[in-house]
Amino acid sequence: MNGVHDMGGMDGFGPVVHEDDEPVFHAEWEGRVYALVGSALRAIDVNVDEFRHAIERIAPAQYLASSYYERWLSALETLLVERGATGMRARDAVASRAETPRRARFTPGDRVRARNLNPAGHTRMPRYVRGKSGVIRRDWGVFVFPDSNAHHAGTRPQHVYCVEFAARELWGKPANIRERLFIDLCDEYLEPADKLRKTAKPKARNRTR
Amino acid sequence: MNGVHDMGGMDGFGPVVHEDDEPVFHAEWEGRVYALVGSALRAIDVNVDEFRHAIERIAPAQYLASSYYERWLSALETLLVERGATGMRARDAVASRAETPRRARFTPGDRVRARNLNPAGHTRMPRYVRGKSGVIRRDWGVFVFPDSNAHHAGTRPQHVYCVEFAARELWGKPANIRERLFIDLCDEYLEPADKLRKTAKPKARNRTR
Amino acid sequence: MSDDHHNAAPTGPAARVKALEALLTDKGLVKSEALDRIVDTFEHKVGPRNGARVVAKAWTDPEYRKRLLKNATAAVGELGIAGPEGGHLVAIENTPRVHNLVVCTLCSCYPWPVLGLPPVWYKSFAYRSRAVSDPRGVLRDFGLKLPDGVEIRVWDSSAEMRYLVLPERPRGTERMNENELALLVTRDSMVGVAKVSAPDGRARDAAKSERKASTKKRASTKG
Amino acid sequence: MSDDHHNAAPTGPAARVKALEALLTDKGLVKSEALDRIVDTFEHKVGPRNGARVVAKAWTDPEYRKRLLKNATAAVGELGIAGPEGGHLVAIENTPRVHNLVVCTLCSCYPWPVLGLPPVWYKSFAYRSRAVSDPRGVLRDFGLKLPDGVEIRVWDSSAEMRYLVLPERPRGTERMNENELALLVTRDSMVGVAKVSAPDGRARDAAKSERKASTKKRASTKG
Repeated sequence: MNGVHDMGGMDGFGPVVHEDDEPVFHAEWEGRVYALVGSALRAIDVNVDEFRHAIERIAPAQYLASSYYERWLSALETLLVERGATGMRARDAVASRAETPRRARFTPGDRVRARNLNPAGHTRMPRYVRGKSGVIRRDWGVFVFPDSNAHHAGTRPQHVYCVEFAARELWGKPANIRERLFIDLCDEYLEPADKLRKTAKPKARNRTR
Repeated sequence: MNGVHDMGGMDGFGPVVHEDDEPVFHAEWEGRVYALVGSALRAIDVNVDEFRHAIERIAPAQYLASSYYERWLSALETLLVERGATGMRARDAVASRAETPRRARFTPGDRVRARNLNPAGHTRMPRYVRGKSGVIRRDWGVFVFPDSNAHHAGTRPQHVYCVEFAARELWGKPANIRERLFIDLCDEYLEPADKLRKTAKPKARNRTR
Repeated sequence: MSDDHHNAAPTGPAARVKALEALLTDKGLVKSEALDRIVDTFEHKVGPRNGARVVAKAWTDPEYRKRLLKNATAAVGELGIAGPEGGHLVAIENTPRVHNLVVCTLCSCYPWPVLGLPPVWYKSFAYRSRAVSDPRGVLRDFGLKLPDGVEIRVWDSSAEMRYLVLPERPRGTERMNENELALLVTRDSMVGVAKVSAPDGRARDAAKSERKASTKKRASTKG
Repeated sequence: MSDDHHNAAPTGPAARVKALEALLTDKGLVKSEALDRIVDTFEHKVGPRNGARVVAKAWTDPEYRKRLLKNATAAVGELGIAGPEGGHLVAIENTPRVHNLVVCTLCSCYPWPVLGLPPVWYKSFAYRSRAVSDPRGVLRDFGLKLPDGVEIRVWDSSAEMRYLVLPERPRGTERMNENELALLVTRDSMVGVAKVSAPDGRARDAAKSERKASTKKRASTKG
């Protein structure tokens, strides 16, 4: 989903503020939430992608008004309530079925384009790379596909690659030529960049109305 | 700026809620704010782009937590405080200098691409069209350029066009082919789409590290 | 919106606005009577009834319809309608095959002189965010389900043009005159989130019986 | 963050967490003692000292450095470091010409086993939003101004790989041993928002006296 959590490239959040001698937890409840999440999610069979998506589903205004562990707490409450509706039993373990990994479509050096995907559910491809071209730098091997795994719709195992983007490709010409971005993207997020880009064309007409 | 106000295409805000027999103002202060803004901004020489930008500059969490007229109120307060620093005098009226309009670079039927611009200041080109290709449908004539006018950096008069985008170009393949978007974009926001797209290439290297 | 508790708090918007108005009148930058007039204008004089008159006239006067589609600013001006945010009006016509929907994703631009100030839903984040990416879903939120074959055109009013949807004239209204028709035209239909419905039984009768009276009264409420 | 007032309120996070823990222990889904152990582990056992040991070893043991850059998960495992979010560790090396910076724009993924839990600034919206689009500006927020000629590589850890920056060994530390070096290595330097500094005073004197030697040694730490 194109949520407010997908904040790469956003302006308006002000300078980064550094806290000296910061404690691990700023209140006792933060530690309890941290520990509870890890333990409870395992007990009710919630995978990490599903947990991340529960955080993303927090209403945008609440998301921005909450601290990190407050968001963890809200997400945990949401998942428990949702699971509670099914008696807190684990869901069918679709995710644990052995699925055949897709073969790697790309190898290091390949030019790729991040696809213009806008799924309604969970995804790990941020908006700021979509439609942009880069180069495969590493093949990290096969991983679960977050977009399906978050919804217990199969693990769809596939290769994840480290893809390099020039800052100018992402942010336009004023960007520093000595800045590059590396991001790990699933095979399904990518398409070859060298094939002619097929843009969806409005039919040629003379007037709109 | 890529602010939270630029919300076209975002998910997570829930369904649209319709209020029956809605009053024009929901509280007396809303009407006063509405009237005050129009009157006060004229008095202290704040143009509409500058006012819009003052709304955009509201901190994201506050923006999302505020109602429409609360945002107007905050923006008005901000501008008055900022002007107050200069004794509430109008700024140098750079904007009123007669500037020669740029000639129209496009005509109806031209294929264009919205440039990948990410200005730190005010802009009226939403993120969701940037980098996307469309067709010029109308030339509306010459208007002030919001990106400079908001910052009292000249009016940079230029043509504004109605540009048509296919929903599939904007949102990818699952989008309905019977959906089109029309948006009015300044000449400077656009580039010809038919020239070969020059992507910023990372140098071809074997490894990232 | 429940702003009531705000009004009580000294830091709530009501108090802040009062302080601002006092400051600005004190400095001579605004006049309270001028503010009163503006509020009164938008509460009582400018509103979707203006747009409804325009639509009804376009339905009944083919030449006016042409002028409206060619230059809406001039065409609404013929009816004495003008004002802020009305300098660059554009009328877009719905047909059986094309449905138009207006939004402003970046703020909430709206054609004030013909529709008045925008309703809360138009200014809502839900509408601003999804109207461009999921217009059919948004229309469903309003209870409007369009056939798959209908093309949806979304207008994101990001510059100074302000859009007025000219809805389809509903069937069964062939005998109604301009003033009767204007009563059918809703604000929502002129933004594109609803269609105009023919009046049901009772309303149709009422329309008939009030044909003469209504003409005069509404004419006097012009802006 | 001032969460103190939350703790007092019955609907604040502290109360909600307490209620959740009671519910889940009651249902037998979690055990309070297990939670105690997790909190204790991250408050006292896992933290940036782990990463600092790794960095210091890589600075002083060229073969270890090679293994670390090739397979960081295995290399930190040699030091007994492992755990959640540590299954796919990747070490990225700073050089005089390349500076690396790690962020997670979508949430706040972080290499827990080597750095512990992330600090508030790493989880802040300011960092998550701007690290990718304005890394030099973000580094300036931390007081780090890199020469224009230095390339910045930003790593957005959006998948399961977790990144550890191997900072440059500072000049003037040639005589320090692995344990002394580990004391210099800060958390911030291993995320890439700071450089490692030589210790002041004592170490600077040492640095001066070792000027000749350093030339040679630094050559050996090059990428």
